[in-house]
Amino acid sequence: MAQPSGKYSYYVESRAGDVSDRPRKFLEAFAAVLEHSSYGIALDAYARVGAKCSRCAASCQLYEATGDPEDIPCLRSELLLRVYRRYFTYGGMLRARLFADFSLTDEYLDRMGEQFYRCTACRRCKLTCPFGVDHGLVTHLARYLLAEVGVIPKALVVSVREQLSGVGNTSAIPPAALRDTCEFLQDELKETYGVDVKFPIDVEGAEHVFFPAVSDYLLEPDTLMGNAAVMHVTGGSWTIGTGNFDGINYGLFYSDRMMERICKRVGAEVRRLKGRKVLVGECGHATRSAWLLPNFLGADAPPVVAFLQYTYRALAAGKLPLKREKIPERLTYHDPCNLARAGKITEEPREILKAISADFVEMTPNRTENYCCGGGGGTVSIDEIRAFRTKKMGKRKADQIRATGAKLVVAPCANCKKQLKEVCEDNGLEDVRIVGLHDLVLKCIDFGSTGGRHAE
Amino acid sequence: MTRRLTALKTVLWLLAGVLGLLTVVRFLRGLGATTALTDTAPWGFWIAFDVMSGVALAAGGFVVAATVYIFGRERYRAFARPAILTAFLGYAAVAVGLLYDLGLPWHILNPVAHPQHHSVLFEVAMCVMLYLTVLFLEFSPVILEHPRLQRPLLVRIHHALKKVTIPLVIAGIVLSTLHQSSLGSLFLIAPYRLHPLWYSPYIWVLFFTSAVALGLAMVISESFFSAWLFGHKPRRELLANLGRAASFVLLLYVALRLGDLAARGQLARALEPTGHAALFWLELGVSALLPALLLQLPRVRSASGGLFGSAALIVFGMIGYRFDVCIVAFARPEDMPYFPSWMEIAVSVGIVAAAMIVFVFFVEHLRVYPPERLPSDPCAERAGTVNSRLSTLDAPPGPETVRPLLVGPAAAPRRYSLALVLGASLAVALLPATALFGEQVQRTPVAAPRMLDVLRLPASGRPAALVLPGDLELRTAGLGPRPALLAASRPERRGSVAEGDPGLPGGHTQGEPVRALLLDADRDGRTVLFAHDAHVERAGGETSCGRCHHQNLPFDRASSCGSCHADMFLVSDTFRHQRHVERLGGNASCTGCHDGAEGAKTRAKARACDDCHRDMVVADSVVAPRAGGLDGHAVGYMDAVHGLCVSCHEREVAARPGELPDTLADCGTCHGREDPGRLRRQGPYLPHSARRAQGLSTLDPRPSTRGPRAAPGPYRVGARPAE
Amino acid sequence: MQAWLEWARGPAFVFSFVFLLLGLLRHVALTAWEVAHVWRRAGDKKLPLGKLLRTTFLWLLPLTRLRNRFWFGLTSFVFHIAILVVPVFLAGHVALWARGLGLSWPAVPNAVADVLTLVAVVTAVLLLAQRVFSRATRSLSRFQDYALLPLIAVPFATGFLMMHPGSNPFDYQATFFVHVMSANLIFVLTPLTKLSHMVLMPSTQLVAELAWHWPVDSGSAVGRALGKEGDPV
Amino acid sequence: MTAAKAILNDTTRCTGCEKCVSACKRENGLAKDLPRRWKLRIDDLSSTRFTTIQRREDGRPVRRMCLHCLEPACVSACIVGALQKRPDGPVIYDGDRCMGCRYCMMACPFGIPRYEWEQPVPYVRKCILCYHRLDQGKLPACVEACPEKATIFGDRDQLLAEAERRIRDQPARYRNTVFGRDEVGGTSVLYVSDLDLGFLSWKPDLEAQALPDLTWAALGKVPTIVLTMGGLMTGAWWLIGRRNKLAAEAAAAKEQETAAPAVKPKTGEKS
Repeated sequence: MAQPSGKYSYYVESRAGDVSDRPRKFLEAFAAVLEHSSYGIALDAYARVGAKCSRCAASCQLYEATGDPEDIPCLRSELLLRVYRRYFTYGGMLRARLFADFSLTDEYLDRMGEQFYRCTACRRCKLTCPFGVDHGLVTHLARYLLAEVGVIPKALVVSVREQLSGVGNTSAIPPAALRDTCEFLQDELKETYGVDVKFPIDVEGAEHVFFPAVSDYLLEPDTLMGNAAVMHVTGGSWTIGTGNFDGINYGLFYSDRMMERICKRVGAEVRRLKGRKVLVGECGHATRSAWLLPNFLGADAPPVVAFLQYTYRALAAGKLPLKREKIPERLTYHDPCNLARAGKITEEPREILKAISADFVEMTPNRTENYCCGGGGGTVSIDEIRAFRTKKMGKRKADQIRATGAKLVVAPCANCKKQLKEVCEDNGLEDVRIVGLHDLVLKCIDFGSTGGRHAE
Repeated sequence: MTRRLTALKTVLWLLAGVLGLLTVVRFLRGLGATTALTDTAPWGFWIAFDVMSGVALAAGGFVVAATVYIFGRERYRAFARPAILTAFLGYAAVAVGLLYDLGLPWHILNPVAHPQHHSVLFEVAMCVMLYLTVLFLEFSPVILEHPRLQRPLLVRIHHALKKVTIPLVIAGIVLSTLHQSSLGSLFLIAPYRLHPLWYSPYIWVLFFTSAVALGLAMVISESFFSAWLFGHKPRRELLANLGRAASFVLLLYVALRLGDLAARGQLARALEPTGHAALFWLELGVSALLPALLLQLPRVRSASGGLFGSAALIVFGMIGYRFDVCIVAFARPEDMPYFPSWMEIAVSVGIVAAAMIVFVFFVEHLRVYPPERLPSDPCAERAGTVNSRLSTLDAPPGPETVRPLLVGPAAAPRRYSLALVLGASLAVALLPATALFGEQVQRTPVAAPRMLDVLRLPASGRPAALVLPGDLELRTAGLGPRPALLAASRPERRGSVAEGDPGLPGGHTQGEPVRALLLDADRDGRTVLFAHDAHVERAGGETSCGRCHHQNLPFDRASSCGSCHADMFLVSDTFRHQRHVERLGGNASCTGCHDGAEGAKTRAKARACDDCHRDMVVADSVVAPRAGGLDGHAVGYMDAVHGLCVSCHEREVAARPGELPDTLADCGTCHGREDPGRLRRQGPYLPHSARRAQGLSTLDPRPSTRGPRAAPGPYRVGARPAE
Repeated sequence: MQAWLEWARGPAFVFSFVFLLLGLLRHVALTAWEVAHVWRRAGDKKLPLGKLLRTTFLWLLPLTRLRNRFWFGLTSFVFHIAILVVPVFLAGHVALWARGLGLSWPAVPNAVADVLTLVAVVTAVLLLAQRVFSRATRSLSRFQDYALLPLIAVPFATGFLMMHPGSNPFDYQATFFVHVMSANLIFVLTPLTKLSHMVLMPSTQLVAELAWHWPVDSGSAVGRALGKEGDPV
Repeated sequence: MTAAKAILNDTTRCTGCEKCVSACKRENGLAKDLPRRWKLRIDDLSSTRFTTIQRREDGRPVRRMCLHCLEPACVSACIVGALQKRPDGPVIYDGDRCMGCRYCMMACPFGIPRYEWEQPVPYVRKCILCYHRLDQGKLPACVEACPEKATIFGDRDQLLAEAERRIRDQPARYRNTVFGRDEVGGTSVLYVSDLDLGFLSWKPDLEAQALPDLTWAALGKVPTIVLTMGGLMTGAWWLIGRRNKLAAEAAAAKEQETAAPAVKPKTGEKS
């Protein structure tokens, strides 16, 4: 049963037994995680060499908005590093003996719980840290450990629970409903464009197994139709599995344990369908979780293709017939952190947009240095902190969009779309429309006389 | 328990760090730089401890093996594995220690290639080598038991080894008997050096008997120690039996030792009030008499403290016995005693520490102790289960009681490597200069200069002179203010500035009091007034300070003057630097002979003697300057004169045989055949330590061989053009 | 004083210097060992090595990253140049190296060294000032962040005084002692504090990347260790 | 084989001119003597000085060098045979065999062998009686250099006779003993002197017994010990093992009578 805990700005499910003795449990979890994962190597380096130069402060949109020193990435990371130093290094142990060093208390954990969910783990600060300290990694780890003592925003845990022990996906869509939706979308496409685009379901041996953010089935049918249309015109071999058709992985936001379980379900579904590749829909964190698949499945994990990459390759290979007329409105592109920060997917969407748009403008800064939408790290689904998300975290983003003058913002990420819509609503940008990339691609595809199917 | 083990291992790694650094130094710099060994003490701590005591301390292996395997005392089987492991590591430590002690350790296998079977050492070496192999084979089944080594070939070897256990054990016992006793036989060849209280033709019997007792004592102490370390209960009743056996062996040893003395008629010597007699009784008491009597008492035997204490007495006493034979009672000159350098001790301790690290490693990974004796699995620490680590969190709940944890794969390496680094750093900091920079020629010991008041005489147009009030003017000439040189210090005048002192030279009635440094580096009474300003000026102004003061040369104990004026203290018979300085006008003359106003005034930069002394080597001179003499110094007085006279004598005798007596060129012809002692002009050079020992302390004015200082008179410089 | 100075220049210096070298070597060795260990266990063996190398190299040239906090970055860069050049290339120190190690190399002119020494002291003060007066850094700083800067300035200041004894109001030997001992202290502290970045810097990017490469089943292993295997979500 | 050669030193003739020392240094290419920690006196025997003039209290010079014993303790002690006694007298040294154990230095009753402590790769150094010169038919360098004929070289028998002749001719000038005739089994360097030469060895009044014999008295027992110990141990093992086995069998039989499961004892096998 959900109840507002009052301690945090978000709702937390408190389970009996976890409430007492939290510091001890936290440290136990810390010990276990250090033993069985690889965070130790980074923590050790960070705990040793942090320069405390505050360069990260200048790159953090949260600190820029609030001006509260507590929001400086380095200081936030120090919350966890201090625990690490105190309990897991010889120097810390010695200092604790010699001086009255700090000890881990409930209040301290509460402070961590609040701070680490203010951070969206966008990892923009890593770029400016002279020592390459990955504050996103620290946030990731801290949330993992906090989750082990029960500090998880309810919104996140509910999603995962739905996925792992509920219907099987975060939006609780039963397979039958999925089939219905797909048929509906097929009809829709037929109706609008007059082409017979298939949504192949449970086709064994398809090259790509499709994992979109499952919310797209409910909220973003255009994106899905765009995806299907691209597959249709390029003749791609793909399928949607009824066993698991959800690319969302909220484990990435609070627990490696959950992430592992979800990723293993993805792996199992691909194996069941004898697919060869994981095709991720337009979603940042789903793509990043998929990229992490080898961590959980080992070296024989299926390769991952993001839909943006697929479409771009098709375009570059000339397999994507486009109409002559381009989209006239001024549009801009928002780089989802999870796709762009490491420099992995930045150029592909731009190339596509240039092909279909008449008035494409860049935000500044962009690509790897783009600001986060403000709802990263899963915070977008925590509705009770909407004011914080849109007014503080999203302020910088709203300014950016305003500066471009674009009326159309392309955000190839389910979370970003939701967050950006709210940001625009709350920051007086009601006339700005947030769309997915494939929504636009769909409009521009030239299905032609052959029904669009490319000569094979 | 785990903490105790961790703490111990940390200390052991620290000691291993010390060992590691000393290893580098030992092999880079040699024995002289690292040990206190001398030609009269060629065997020191390493032989006495690492080899003599090490072998004896490892005697537990063969004693227990005999008890269990030969005499069928199954009850003691639990002691067999640790005892054999201890023995194996002990012998390995002996071998490693030997590598440090041997001058040419890479020749350690030469005894196999070039056996010399008349040498006791050869027998010892062969036995130790073979026994090390036997011990390895005896112990290897414990290794081969390991679950990860269950490969077909290894399993077959394991079975084969099990079959030959008894032959191996018997071979081990025979070899041990041989070399344990032969370690004593090593000293049979030195009847004139080993004190009669220790020297005995049957010393090898004594060594063997004591080794058996020591072996038993080692098993007892080792059991108690590992029980303390790994937190299991020692088997006290069995150990008490071993103690009783040790006591009987010890009584036998005492009887043999005293009986031997009596038989050789040396018993009376033990009762004389000499240091050696006292040492003899102390050693015998601690090593044998006292523990033997104690262990005869059931009350002592049944108490852990009593048993362990008695065993410890035996161990320390028997080590003492080996030290006495090898070092203390072994004759060497009284003025050249031997006391080990800290590095020798640290290397030995480090080797023991390394052996203990290996021991703990084996205990943690193999079934050295029967499993039921270990209440908790020591392997758990490395087993990787977090739960076992979390057991350190056994305190009651609450954040204050959360004890620190160390997890992750790097936790142990992190701790022990820090200890290692710390140990190595400490060791290098304690190294003497010789070990760091190599053995160097002893330099003149230096005392710090003293500041005192002198007078600067005003001078118009010519450089000022520094004067000790009341003393003669120290000559200055030519180039600027000069440091003044005193023939002998005048203690009674130091520090007194008397204005208008009538002793002032040159008609001056007063000088400007200034402070100057009085350098008397080796306190031999010949001092230099150091004019600091002059040096600053000549060396290039303020920034030149670094040239002298920034010779912050670690470990430089010699005169800082000497680092530029490198040859100022060199002893030479004919060339009297001092005399030249005096004759040529004090320090002003430096540049007269040495090149350049700046830079070091070394011999390398000096003019050759015959540059001035043109008549020294005339065209037909009979003086034959020795070309490239062995020591490279100036020709000594004796050589010079001998070169003058003797070469001519020899030449003439050869030229006119029969005309002149054959003995014309003999020393006795000139020096007096009947009193050769007359030839001794002067004692040869003695190092300062020896000089001090003979009452010729360098802090006293050196007995002058020069006579009173001559007034500076005109010095005729041969063909040198007049200036 | 003489004896203390001898001690500081002798055993104390040798200890600190060897501790510095071995301590840094230990960091390098441990990092290499840990990297190898993580790499061996990692489920995902793909590393963007080229990109890591490029990032690392770019960060080793701090001038390329002056964008935010320009003055801070510039001061820091100059400070690093000064404190690296002077101790190694000062003529007096070169003489020391030659004496102690038997190795010699060209020295910078004393005038240049003087300037760099002053630059080191001034930039140290500036860095401290920036740290104190900037709100963000002030709230970030720990004790060592404040303490290390003046500590590093001490040997430079005293060294300058020693090079110019005419303008040194203090006792020469006392200055010398402080000079040597403060340097010794820095040497000892280097492997133990954030100064160890001098050897860890090149590995930080690699380490940050590797930390995302966990062993297969690390999550379930954690669950097992914590006894939470069967727990509901 | 050549006859055993020897050196005879007449200390009454020695003037202490040290020509022998410099000749020795030149001949053997020895380095300069430097004051060292391990030298009491700089003119003591050392790795850079094979022979020296030792001066007694009254300044009387006595030449000190390796005595080249007829039955050398160092040769018998050397584990690898790096030290060898040649039939013609010299005790020579082979650095390639030496392993640096320094047992020779412990064994020498005269304290002659010296070590190169200052070297990282040290060897034992001592007088080798210029055997390379002997092979060329030359005199040892020191003998050749002595201007006083205080040290002469020749067949040992002849030198002994010469020594006795000198003592006989000038009884007031010499003590009535030839040092080295019998000491530790005799030496190849002999002395006639008016001084008591006990200071040349570790202890005055050396006995005539050769030192290697002392060792051999114990070393010769090795085979006996091996056989005795081996036999005793095997016998003990067999006897005790058999006794235990019989006892166990008896016990087993007894137990079988009482219908209890028999356990075979395992003696002499490793657990």
